[in-house]
Amino acid sequence: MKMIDIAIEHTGDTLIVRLCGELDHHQADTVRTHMESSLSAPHVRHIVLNCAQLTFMDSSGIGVILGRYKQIIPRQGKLLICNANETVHRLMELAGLFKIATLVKDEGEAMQHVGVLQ
Amino acid sequence: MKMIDIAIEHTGDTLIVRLCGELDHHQADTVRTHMESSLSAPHVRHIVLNCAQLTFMDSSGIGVILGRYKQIIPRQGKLLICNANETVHRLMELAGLFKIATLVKDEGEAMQHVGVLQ
Amino acid sequence: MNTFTLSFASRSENESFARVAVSAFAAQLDPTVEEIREIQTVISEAVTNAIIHGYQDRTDGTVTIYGRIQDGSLHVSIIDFGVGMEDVALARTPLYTSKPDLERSGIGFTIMEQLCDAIEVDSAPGRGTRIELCKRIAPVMVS
Amino acid sequence: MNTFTLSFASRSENESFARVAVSAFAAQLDPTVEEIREIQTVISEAVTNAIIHGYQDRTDGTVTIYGRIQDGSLHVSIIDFGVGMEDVALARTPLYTSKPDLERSGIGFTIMEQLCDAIEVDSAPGRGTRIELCKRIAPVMVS
Ligand SMILES: Nc1ncnc2c1ncn2[C@@H]1O[C@H](COP(=O)(O)OP(=O)(O)O)[C@@H](O)[C@H]1O
Ligand SMILES: Nc1ncnc2c1ncn2[C@@H]1O[C@H](COP(=O)(O)OP(=O)(O)O)[C@@H](O)[C@H]1O
Repeated sequence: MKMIDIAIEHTGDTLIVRLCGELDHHQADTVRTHMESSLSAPHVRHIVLNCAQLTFMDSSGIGVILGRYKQIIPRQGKLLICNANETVHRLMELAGLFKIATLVKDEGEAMQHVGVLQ
Repeated sequence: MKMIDIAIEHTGDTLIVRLCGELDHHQADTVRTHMESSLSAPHVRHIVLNCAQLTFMDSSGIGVILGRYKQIIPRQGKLLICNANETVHRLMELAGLFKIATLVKDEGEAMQHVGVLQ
Repeated sequence: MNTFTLSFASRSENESFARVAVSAFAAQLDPTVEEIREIQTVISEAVTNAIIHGYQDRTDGTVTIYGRIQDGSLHVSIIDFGVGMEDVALARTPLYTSKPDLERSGIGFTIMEQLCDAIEVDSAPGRGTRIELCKRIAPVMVS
Repeated sequence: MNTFTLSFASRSENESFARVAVSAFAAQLDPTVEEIREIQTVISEAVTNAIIHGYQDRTDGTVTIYGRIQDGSLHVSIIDFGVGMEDVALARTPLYTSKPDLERSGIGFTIMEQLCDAIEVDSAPGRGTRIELCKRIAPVMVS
């Protein structure tokens, strides 16, 4: 039962993570493992989370995102999020995620942001 | 819970019936009622069933189709069926529907058939 | 081995609920779109029969579905405590229906037989009916 | 009034099964896409909690969901017979989690409260937990 697909692209010091499918507790480990292995590259600082294809997420997904955010704090990294559907966006808001993450329109705007941060 | 939409177009002596959604026992009455009211026009002879948008059908749907076919037999009417998905097509085959109905590629081919029948 | 039990009121609006629920359970076997539709079709046939034949369209009956996944197969039992059947062999005859007035086509059992790998029917007049279906999805795993 | 009961093994692969099943039942209320997603979210929270907190990730427990539709509202109870809670008020505190090591965010209850119209929590240590959620979909009908 493959409910989630994760595509990770490395661009300079930034990871672009595209989630496709449903991110719940059952899928959380898969996402964590994939992202952690990409974060093991020491030059990676920023994470762009593209949620355009993320049809479902619950608080287990919030936990995974916060966990990865904690990994980039010591690197002065930024977390940028784009294209979440209405329900996922509302969940992120409820979780206070936008207090630590930057909401951007799309990957392009995200890359402008991290470009400025260099 | 609107699981099915029915669009019926009258063209000469032919009804083009486009089913969209799921046709099960719960929805059978709706489809029957709509088709019967269109068949009450005495000049209607042929039925073209376009199943392109029919995502699901079970044997209750077969019953509704056979019931309407019986209504057009006295009028020397033809039943033509197109664009059923694999499972719906298989069901129609199991039911022996293609012994009485003509399988056509699309509405265009169906209209050619009934044109020839005039 | 994963299992579930689902019981619901014998109302026709639950036919779609039942088939979606069972196919969501079967999703664990990673079925193709075609297999999902086949599962939905056979569940729809069995649940519809429980409602219109077993409970004669009464809405105060209960339909129960047991499901389990074992060795790459989906096993499902659909149970009603309705009128039951006198003659199961007759009921399973292609095109036989006891309700032609309701525009039944009499091919519910034929569809279940064709789209499943095994079917068992257990029924007693006045007591109800149990249909057991087995559909293989993944190749059988040697354990 | 339409009702169902669904019981399943406390396995994480049943989280998606449970939320799809409940939202398929709720489809009778003709919810918006957004409302369907909200229903799926709260069911996912409650079922996940039953599995990881109630049964501590043991897979031999049973999670039971009762659902009913009444006056345009979906009423759902999610029940486990797991460890239960000492202090429900503490558990419901936003950001509180007893399992930070599992990367839990502690906002499951907050989400259920925000996306539902009513929530009741009934729990006893060693006995289990029952969460009752109510979500209005259609405007209340005067009957
Ligand atoms: N659950 C049931 N309880 C009682 N009778 C049943 C049940 N299921 C099937 N039957 C009997 O078997 C017959 C054949 O069923 P089926 O092949 O599904 O065709 P149909 O539903 O179109 O009648 C029904 O007409 C009915 O008499
Ligand atoms: N079904 C349950 N059984 C036992 N404890 C529970 C249950 N549901 C919730 N809890 C307790 O309530 C706390 C808060 O739950 P929640 O807000 O969903 O956050 P999280 O699941 O992220 O920990 C949990 O950490 C747990 O201690």
